[in-house]
Amino acid sequence: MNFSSDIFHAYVFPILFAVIIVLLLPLLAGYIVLLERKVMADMQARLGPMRVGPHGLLQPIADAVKLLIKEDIIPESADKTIFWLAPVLSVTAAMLAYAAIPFGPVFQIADLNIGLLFILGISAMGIYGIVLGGWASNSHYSLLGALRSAAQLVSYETAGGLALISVLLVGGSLSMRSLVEAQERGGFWFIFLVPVGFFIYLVASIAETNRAPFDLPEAESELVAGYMTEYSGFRWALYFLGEYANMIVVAAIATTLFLGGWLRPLASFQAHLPGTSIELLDLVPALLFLGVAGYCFSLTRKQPVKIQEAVMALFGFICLALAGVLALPLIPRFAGLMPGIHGAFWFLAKVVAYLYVFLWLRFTFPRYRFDQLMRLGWHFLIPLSLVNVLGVGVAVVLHQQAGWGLGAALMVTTVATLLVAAWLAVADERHATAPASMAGGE
Amino acid sequence: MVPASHYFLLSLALFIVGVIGVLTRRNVIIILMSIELILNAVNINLMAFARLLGSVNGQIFAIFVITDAAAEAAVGLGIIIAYFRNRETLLADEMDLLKW
Amino acid sequence: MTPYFLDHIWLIPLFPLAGALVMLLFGRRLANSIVSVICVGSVFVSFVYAVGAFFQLLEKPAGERVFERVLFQWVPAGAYHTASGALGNFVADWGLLLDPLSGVMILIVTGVGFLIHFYSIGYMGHEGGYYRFFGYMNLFMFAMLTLVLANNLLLMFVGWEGVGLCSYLLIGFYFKRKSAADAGKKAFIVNRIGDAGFLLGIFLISATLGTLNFSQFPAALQAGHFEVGAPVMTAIALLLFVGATGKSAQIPLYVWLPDAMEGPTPVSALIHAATMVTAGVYMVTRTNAIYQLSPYAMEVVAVIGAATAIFAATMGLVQNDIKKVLAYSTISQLGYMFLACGVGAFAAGIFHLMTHAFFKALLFLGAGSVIHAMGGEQDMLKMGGLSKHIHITWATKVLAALAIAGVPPLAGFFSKDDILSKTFEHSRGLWFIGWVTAGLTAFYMFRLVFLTFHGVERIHPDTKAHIHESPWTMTGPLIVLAGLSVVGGWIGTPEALGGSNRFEKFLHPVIATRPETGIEAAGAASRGTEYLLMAVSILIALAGIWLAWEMYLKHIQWPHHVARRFHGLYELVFHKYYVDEIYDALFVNRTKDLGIFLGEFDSSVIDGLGVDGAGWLTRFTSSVSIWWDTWIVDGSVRLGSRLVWLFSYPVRMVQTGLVQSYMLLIVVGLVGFLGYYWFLYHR
Amino acid sequence: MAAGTTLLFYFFAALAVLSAIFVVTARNAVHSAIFLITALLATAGIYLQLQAEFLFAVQIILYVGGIMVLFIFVIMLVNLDVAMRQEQFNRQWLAASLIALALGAQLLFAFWLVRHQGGVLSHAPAAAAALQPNTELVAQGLFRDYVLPFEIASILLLVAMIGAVVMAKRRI
Repeated sequence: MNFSSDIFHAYVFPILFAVIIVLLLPLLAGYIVLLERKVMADMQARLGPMRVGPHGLLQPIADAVKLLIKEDIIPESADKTIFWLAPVLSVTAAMLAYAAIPFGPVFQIADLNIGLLFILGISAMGIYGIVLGGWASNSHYSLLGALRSAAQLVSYETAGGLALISVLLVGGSLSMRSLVEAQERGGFWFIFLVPVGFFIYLVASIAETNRAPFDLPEAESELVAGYMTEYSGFRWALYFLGEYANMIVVAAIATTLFLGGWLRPLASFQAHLPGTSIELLDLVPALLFLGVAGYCFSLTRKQPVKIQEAVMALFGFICLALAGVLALPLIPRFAGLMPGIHGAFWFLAKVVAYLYVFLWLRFTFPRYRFDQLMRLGWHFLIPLSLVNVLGVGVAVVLHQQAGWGLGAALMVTTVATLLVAAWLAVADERHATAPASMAGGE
Repeated sequence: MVPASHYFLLSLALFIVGVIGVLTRRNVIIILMSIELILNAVNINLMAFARLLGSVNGQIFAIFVITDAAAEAAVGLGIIIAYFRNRETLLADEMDLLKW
Repeated sequence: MTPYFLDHIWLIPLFPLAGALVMLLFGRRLANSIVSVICVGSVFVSFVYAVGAFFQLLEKPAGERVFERVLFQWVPAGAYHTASGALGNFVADWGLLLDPLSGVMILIVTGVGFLIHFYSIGYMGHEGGYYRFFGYMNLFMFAMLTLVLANNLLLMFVGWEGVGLCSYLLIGFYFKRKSAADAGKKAFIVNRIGDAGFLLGIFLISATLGTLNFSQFPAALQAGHFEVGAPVMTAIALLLFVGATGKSAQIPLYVWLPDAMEGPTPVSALIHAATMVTAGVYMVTRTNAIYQLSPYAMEVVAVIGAATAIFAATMGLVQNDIKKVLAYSTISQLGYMFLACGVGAFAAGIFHLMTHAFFKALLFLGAGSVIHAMGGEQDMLKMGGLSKHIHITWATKVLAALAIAGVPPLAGFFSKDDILSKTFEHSRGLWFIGWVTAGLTAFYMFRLVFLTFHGVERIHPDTKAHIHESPWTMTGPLIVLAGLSVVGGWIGTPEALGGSNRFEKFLHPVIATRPETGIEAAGAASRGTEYLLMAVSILIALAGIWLAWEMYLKHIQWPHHVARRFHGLYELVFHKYYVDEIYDALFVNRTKDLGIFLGEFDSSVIDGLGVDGAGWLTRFTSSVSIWWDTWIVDGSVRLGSRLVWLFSYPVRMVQTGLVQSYMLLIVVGLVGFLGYYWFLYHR
Repeated sequence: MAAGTTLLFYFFAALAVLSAIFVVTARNAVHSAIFLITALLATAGIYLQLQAEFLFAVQIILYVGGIMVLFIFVIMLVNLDVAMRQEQFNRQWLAASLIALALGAQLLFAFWLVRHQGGVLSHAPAAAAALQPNTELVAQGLFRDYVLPFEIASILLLVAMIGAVVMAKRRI
């Protein structure tokens, strides 16, 4: 940690922000669930939750209340302490990770100079939540699910970590902030420089968060609910929270490392509003929320019940307020707030987009078999990521020693890596008939 | 400021505890874990010296120690699995085949 | 440029050898027909070559009718000093010598041999071991031809032994029959005795003359200046004659021949009548140059020959086995031949050899045909009246009997008369013996004929059922031989009967009687005595025939009267003068006793004292060393191990095999060292 | 602030030692594994407090995230409810602990001596900035001065991996 003399910056602000995050996270998770259900319904041509609140906008709160007031069952033969400890562990691990995530240039608890490693390590501890929970509940379903997820996480962490390393090679730092700044300086988001790395990390992150199509640890058809079988009520909610928090974390990492963090898209695009010094693109956030607010108001009238109308209107006003907040920096007097507010906006936008990809994949792909999963991890992703790291390293060397343009060198190596990827895929197909060699815990 | 010797006392304590664990426990897995404890004690020592002398070498050696620990854990656990598959036991004092 | 057949004379013995090799190597897989074609064919081819060679020899002028061909050097030269001090050069070539003598012999051997082979096709047709029989026969032909054609004594000895071997093999052809096997052994052993003498003779010759080549004998004798009656010559002659007696069944070594009748009849015909047994006569004739130098040896030869002749004849009188009779007659006829040689009438001996080969082969083959007809029956007392059934056999048999009895103008008459006249010149006593023998011969021959073919049938009914004439393969040779026994003698008709004794003249270059031996003098006798002798011999022959007629056709009970009257004598003769028993008592059993004694000595002294003693000694010493090993060596070792065990006790306690205890020891050691260090530090 | 770090150290130290003792004494292997994790985390905190951020991260990622997962994995694979009912300490436990304590006493004595004679322990610690920027320094040391040991260590890891696979696999 770099020690700052300023007491506020050293203690007060981070603690405050941390409290905010801890408080907001459950809500966020709840609404992500709602989003998920809505998207699913949309993709499956239905409406999804519509009852609780207008368009089910209050559904998450209802769910939370239901979970909190449910009876909390502990199996007789369970290992009480660990049974109690496990969900807390997973949530703690997930939340700790937020300490190093930069929600914009301002909103960051601590800019560790090993931030990325810190996040990786902390999120790696999430495994214990799952494994110990599965073991402690002393049930076969749980144990198998736990072992599965442990194996899955361990194997995909490798691939994901290597993918991140390929980015670090380009970025040349471990601190999240300086990585974003590197992208700013370079003018290119790393997704364009290391696309292979991004792809690998996408797959790996899906697997790490036990999301479909890699949600084997909680494959209903095989293991009821996996490691969460014996859990109910509040503990289950904690697991749930931890899972979604993890999703946000990986999304945030992806955003920071590949998608340019808080940077505005087309940062180099300069088009001023006539007569002012306001760039057109900076208007986009405010206008977006204005639009949403208008949509809400337009829907208000259609609501069947008064209370519904009220809630709808409330949401409209919230959006309006947000639009105001986002528009605030446009006023020259408050231009100083611009990076913080807009950075946060763009960051969250990117996170949500990434999460949308998660949902999209979930509803698109069927579930993998376990040996298929392991084969994909060990026979395809890990070798590919190794080759990718090698290629990026070569490119960097070419850039620094031979004076190539970084983009050009990376393009060459990326093409080479893609060729290797194709070869790997073919080889894996040929190998597919053989039984999976790394069958994990079974 | 923490006096340097306290780090060493800490590492000494961990070391002794680990040694006791290695010497007294019957469960092989716990013996392995105690060995990990010992290694950590060593690492703390290295760190402390690195801090004391302001040289990073200690940390590098700590990295090597961790590498060694990883290798040892992998092989040791592999041996334990193989042994358990054959003998259905994990008790160290039932593994006396070293005699022959 | 030598004529073809002379040039290829070496092929004559080679054809039968090839046949023999084929038979003995893969005869087992060959069909009988192929076997007969190969073997008989090979003999026939060599017969053709023999005839060719003989006539090409005749084309030469009488002076140099000698053809010698050396195929290769067999035993390389070795120089040594003869007894007379001359430098001898010992060489034994594989060389063939063709002169009138061997020419006649190869004609007889191959001709008669071919006929008998041909006959065997029919006779042996139903026997097992067909290929074996013919293989041995061909081997015999090879050996015999080698013997006859050899140009030196050593090669001759090879053939000599070869025919002995074949005779042994063929006598024991039915080796499942113990009597046959014993007979074979007997023949072999007895022949060994003779061969020992022969071998010694050969040594003595090479030591004396320094050569073994017949063609070099005269020269060597000239060089040696041996006067008549030189003792060394006598010794040589007698030794060679021992060999001859063995091979040609003369007293005292004749005992094997009667037993040799155990072999198949063709064998008896070929080996024990026509060819092999006459090898002795041939050998004596071949070495006549030496004999002529020792009148004493000649005397011995003559006496033994005469004695054998009459002796065997008397034994032949009372035999009932048809082949035994023929065997004894063979012995007595051989006696005749030796008598001739002994009195210096070598040519007469060879002449009789030839005629005898004809009619004796015929007799045997006829007997074989009879036996064939009777289904294996050989006892004449169980025959009789066969003339009605097997005419050809009967006719040829009668002819042969007349021939051997010496009735003119058949072959036997001329040769026997020739011998008798020569003997008469030499000594009256020997002539008388020969004369009586002639009568006996006629008597027992016709006794055989009458008992077999005439008179009342004493045939067992069920054998009578299948009496039949033999196939043409057997009768054919009979007829041919009959013709030969009729005309065979005419080539030797004496001057007295208007002939010119061409045979003797033909053989003369080989048998060069030397003036100083005084044998030449006996050559010419006055015509008067010759006619007288002829008449007398014809007379006694007819008398013998008449007596047989009287005794065995008219008054059948006479023989029994005679036997009862002269009982002791009859018994004596019937048991062949107990010669076999005497030999057994004198030699065989003594030999057995010696063997037993030696066995006793071996088991008691050598085994008992030597081997067992050594064993006991070894056991004793080993037991001592065992004691030492167990109590001292092992004891010390065990003591050492006990000590180690004792002292290692604490260490063993430490070695538990438990990792943790080892680790504990390590820590203990660490503590100890540190403590020691602090201890040092404080001082 | 210095007080804070000091406090942190003693907190972490106490945590580490206590959980280490629990690791050794716990009856259930899973529990001792969890305590070991705690101890490792506390150690990691001490690393952090010793200006070794990289090692802190490595400790967490490798030890906590890797090795310990392996341990727990194995513990779950081999069922231990049997082992839990068995005697946990072997026959030599008393002697062993005494000997170990003796060793500890001797080492304490050694420390005391070294300090007493003003050995390295009594020096003032180097400047805090000496180890910054930590990651870069470590990287330079690792890839420049100690590149050969580094490669050897990688070989060691490879060998260990192969060996583990070969041993744990039912049929190769």
